[in-house]
Amino acid sequence: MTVEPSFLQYDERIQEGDTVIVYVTYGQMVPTVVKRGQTLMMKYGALRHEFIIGKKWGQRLSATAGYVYILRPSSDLWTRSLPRRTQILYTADCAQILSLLDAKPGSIICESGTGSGSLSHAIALTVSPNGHLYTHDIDETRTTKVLEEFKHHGLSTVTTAVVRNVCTSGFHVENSADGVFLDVPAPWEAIPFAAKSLSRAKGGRLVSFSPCLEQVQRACLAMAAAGFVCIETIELVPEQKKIVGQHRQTLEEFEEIGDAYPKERKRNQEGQLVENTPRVSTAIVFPYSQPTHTGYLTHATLLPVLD
Amino acid sequence: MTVEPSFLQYDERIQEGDTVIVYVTYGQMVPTVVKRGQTLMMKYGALRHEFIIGKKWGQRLSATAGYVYILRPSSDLWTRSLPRRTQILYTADCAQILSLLDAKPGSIICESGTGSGSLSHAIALTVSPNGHLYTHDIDETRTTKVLEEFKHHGLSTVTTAVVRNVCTSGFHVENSADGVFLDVPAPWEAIPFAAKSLSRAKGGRLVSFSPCLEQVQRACLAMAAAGFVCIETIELVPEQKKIVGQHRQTLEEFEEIGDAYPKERKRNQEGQLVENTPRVSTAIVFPYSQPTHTGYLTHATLLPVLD
Amino acid sequence: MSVDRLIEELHLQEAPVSTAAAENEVTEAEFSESSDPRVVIAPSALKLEPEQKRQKLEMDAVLEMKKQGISGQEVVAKLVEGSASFQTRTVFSQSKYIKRKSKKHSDRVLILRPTIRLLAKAYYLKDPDRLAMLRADQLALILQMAGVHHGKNVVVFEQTLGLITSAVMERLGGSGGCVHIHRGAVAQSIPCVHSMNYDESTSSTLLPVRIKCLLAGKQLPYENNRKPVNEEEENNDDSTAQKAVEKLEDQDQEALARRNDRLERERRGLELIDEEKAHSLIIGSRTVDPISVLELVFPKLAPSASIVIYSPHQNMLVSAYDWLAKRQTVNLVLTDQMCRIMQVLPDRTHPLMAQHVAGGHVLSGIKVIDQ
Amino acid sequence: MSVDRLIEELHLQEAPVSTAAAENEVTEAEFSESSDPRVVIAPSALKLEPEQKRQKLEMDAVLEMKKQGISGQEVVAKLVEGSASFQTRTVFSQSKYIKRKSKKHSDRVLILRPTIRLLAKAYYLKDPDRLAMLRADQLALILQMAGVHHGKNVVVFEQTLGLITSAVMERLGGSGGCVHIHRGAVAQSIPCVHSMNYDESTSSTLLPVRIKCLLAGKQLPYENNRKPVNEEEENNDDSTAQKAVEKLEDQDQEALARRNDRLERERRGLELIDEEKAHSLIIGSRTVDPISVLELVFPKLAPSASIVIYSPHQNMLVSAYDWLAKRQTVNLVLTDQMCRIMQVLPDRTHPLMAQHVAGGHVLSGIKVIDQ
Repeated sequence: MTVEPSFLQYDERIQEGDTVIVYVTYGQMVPTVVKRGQTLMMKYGALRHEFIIGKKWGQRLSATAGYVYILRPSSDLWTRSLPRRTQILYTADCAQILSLLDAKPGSIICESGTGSGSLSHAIALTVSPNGHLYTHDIDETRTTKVLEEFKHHGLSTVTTAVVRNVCTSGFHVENSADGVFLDVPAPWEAIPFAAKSLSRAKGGRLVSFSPCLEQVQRACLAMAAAGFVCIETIELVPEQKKIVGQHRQTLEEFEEIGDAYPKERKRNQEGQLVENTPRVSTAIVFPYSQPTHTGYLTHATLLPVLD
Repeated sequence: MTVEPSFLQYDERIQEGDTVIVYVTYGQMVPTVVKRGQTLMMKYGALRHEFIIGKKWGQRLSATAGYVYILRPSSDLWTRSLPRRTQILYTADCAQILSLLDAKPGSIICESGTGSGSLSHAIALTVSPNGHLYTHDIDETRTTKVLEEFKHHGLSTVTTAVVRNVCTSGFHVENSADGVFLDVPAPWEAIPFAAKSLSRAKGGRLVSFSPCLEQVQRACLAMAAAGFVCIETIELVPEQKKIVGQHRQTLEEFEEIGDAYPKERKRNQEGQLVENTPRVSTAIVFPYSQPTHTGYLTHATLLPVLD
Repeated sequence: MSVDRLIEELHLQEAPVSTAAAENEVTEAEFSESSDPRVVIAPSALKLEPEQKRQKLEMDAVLEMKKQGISGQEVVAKLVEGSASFQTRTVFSQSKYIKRKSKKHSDRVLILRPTIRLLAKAYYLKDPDRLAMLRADQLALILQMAGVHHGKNVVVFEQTLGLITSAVMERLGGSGGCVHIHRGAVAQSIPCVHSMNYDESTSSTLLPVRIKCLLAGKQLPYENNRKPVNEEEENNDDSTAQKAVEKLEDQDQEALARRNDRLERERRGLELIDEEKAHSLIIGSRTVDPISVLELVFPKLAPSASIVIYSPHQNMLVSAYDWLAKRQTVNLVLTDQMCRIMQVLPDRTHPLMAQHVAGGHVLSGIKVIDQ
Repeated sequence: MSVDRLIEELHLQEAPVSTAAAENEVTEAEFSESSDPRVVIAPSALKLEPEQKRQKLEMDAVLEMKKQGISGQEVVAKLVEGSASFQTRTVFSQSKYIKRKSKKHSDRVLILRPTIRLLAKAYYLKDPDRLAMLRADQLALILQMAGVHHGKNVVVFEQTLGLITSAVMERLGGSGGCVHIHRGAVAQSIPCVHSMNYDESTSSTLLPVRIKCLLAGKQLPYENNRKPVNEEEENNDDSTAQKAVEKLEDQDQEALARRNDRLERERRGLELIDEEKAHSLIIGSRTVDPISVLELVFPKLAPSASIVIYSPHQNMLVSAYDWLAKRQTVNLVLTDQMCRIMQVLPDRTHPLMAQHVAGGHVLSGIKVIDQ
């Protein structure tokens, strides 16, 4: 069975038209749509698309100057590798936003702005196949680009992208959404419109992302004024660690060889190779400099209107 | 040689008049001034002071219903055990404040308010023997109490406690301090006075503690207006961990006995005691609920005036 | 402790208004709303009297008044009268007291549908130990790192009361499979699955597989005793024996149908693993070494599958990292995250002074294969 | 890298105005001051051109203008002219550009006295690895947990470039002792002690003790070679040999005096330990297992002494915890702390988007004795 290219389902083997994530090194992944005749250039040289077609997902492939892995696209990998047109929301925040929106298959979600479509993809994948994402941006190049991506990624049927300033004109749909997400400079202007777009009969959830506390303060007031309840603001600070092989020295060893990490094996006086004290794996904070703030997430509930 | 009771120096053995920290259990420490004829009542029953006198510091003593340790007072132990008259500053913040004030022996430091004297003790011990702490509070009962404590703790010569509202009347000393610390509801009112109290020839440091961001915002503006430079706001969030013995199960073990932690030793089918998989020590976050915010520390430098 | 009770208590926390609060909830509120916001750090030190002692009006009397239909406003008036401490409070504190009591005794209750998010929060606050300290924000991260969505095949081994399994099922939306590896004959201790009341479509994706079968590498028959082990109560004393016999035939039929359904689901689950169709492996471990699960499942994962391992014990994840690094795994990363709630109030904005911080670590990676 | 240079660079960071900045400092500033404050997270992704390429005015030309006494304002005007990107910027961005350049090229430099706090910050930013990732806030905590003040006797084993030793010395204020356990014949690699330029009184409390002596349990004589090992340069080629001989006698006298001073300090340090007069033990470990130090020093600590152990490796502290828990130690606690800088600007208040977070853990406890 051959399926249309889609982030949602795929064959065991890669077909022409599939979007693949080429894993080059840790931190360097390149998304590309596989097309005969094309060649991908990266750190490890050139890789002809012909060689990708028919291979298994996850397989190692030789390029001209090294090897790479061809990975299945996922929401997280897309976020890590997508072409950035704006600052984007990273996986930790995307994950949290999906949860705060109570997003699941069938949910109807409004989002503004579209930006580079990092969160848009996460939402679209989550609400598939019977839900819908309405994403809004003031910049037409962004909505056009994300629609193109959605088409390549098999997400067209669950998405609509609209050029629209939600702060002045509101959302594309009214009285129907289950959740609204805002990442706009003046969320307080969009909040009354967010209330309107949520389903009156079912109620719904609102999540607003803002880097600055002053934005949060005004957003909270606007949410309360628009009738939202259970208003809460949270902040996520992820910390990344790496595993290193650690050598624990005794004072005697330190006196003898200093703090240089000794080789795993060394020669003794007779010239024989002997094992040194084994290394212990341990986690340390790395990289030394890390993101310590992206934004505050303010979330709230709009209660259903009982008739 | 017999010395006067003092946090700064003491004999090897405990004398009458010494302040001791009675360590009962983790988290329960009782400070008391040793006096013949008195008896300390606590969880483990009664302990007559007679028994404390002449003992070594750090020694275990039997009370009527258990035993306790008699510890030497230190700034940290005093903070953990002092009689609380107000909310206090804990060790993590005290340590940071001393550092931000560049406090050392010889420093002249102004503080407001005195509160329960937690930070006051930390400062007094650090600036001894040739520095001085001027501590200010609007509540006379607090300054009286802290002066009494300073006397018992051998810190009278390096401290002065004044009843004074620094927000309206400024500090006890002008043009002489090396550092000023503020923990007042409206720091912006005290900041111009803080600038006056600092030494013009040497310049100095200012540290302000505020729980709320709005206070920080106004304090930063006031500091800039008063001529302070290098204004920075930081926040410390300590996390406490405990070490537990962890049993790593295989799936087979889990299938057999469930997730209950097995005993360290069990009987085999012949009734012999056999060692179970050894436990591994590991650190987990504990207690589950912890302080996640005390206050923001805003610090700044006043440059010397060159004549 | 029943899940209903948990959900109920949860509502009280999230609800701006409620009537059903236990009295101790009031005392807690007073700590966190103290005029000095730093008070909450060490409440024990303040030795505040519990509200009960300071309130002359008995809880029973309040409930009686409500039964009689007396309005919330009147109840509050009575409470103010009965409060020993009210007169000693400042005007500001008095107004806060009235406001709080008005909220508490007004006549509305907010009923929220159970959601994974609320369930996660409720269990985390009530029983973090049995949940392996899995916080709602970390659960969200796990789902996203594992790429769970409609149609995916996900293998789950968890010791988190069914929370991870339930969250995966919701995200599958009736298509794909959630292989739930469990001990004993029947999946036990998964209240988070049951309390979501999933419809048939969503429930159809739950594929429980016995550890035994996974260890044996094939599906095993049930043992010979008629009833599946652990499922029914072992209530066989004489007085009820007679009744039991009467119901035996009906039960036989039902039990047989249930068993067949279980066997069919298990067959599908094992097949999904064996045919290398599992796109994700999620391990949420408390006592079981993740490597013990990896050894059985990792070799059979589909290439490009995501592996996500959660544990409150970092050293377990360090070992798992070493294990995975020696195999074909890319994008290996160990993360931890702080989640802090902000108090946003005019002129009093700051992070909460104290909150539950227990949590764990998340290790994730992607399985690859050679040329 | 010289300490002076570090201190200088530090000034640039703390200084609101400066002239001596390297050009790359500008580019960094542009990342963190980008109009979208989230940009800083992944600057590489934005592929901003370095400032140099967009600026036609050469760095040399700028420095030349300054030599000629051209005012900062004029320099900025020239920079605006030379900027390729200036015209493409928004008005807001243009004004920011001018403001930044004005600050950078104005004619004041802020010179700060070295303090332990600034030194800690400078080394942490420049060489966190060699400092065992010890952050200034954690150094402050260590001093407070160890109860360092005037008159105390403190034993220090550290792998933090002398930072802990230097901080302890400052707090002793010339009374008490700071026993510094070091490898080799002479305390090496302690730039943080030297760069504070302590007066004689403060310097008198530094009591370096060789690991060898601690291991031997007694003071050892220096080895037979005339010069202490490692101290003087081994510059003995022929051309300088003659001069060397001439200076030999003077050097002999000096070296002998220095060696005698070292031996006397070491004797005092060892005596202080042997007579159980050490009130605190601080271990700041990078590669050495703290237990190896505890085994030698813990038994000889004065009862009621504080033990504080810092390490970037939590598992080392877990082992040390187990070791101490089996001995007579109370109040054992393992802590970690986050230190975050806030950006406080009108309508733009938030924690810094990125900062150095590497750090370690602190284990502390108090030694007690039986009846």
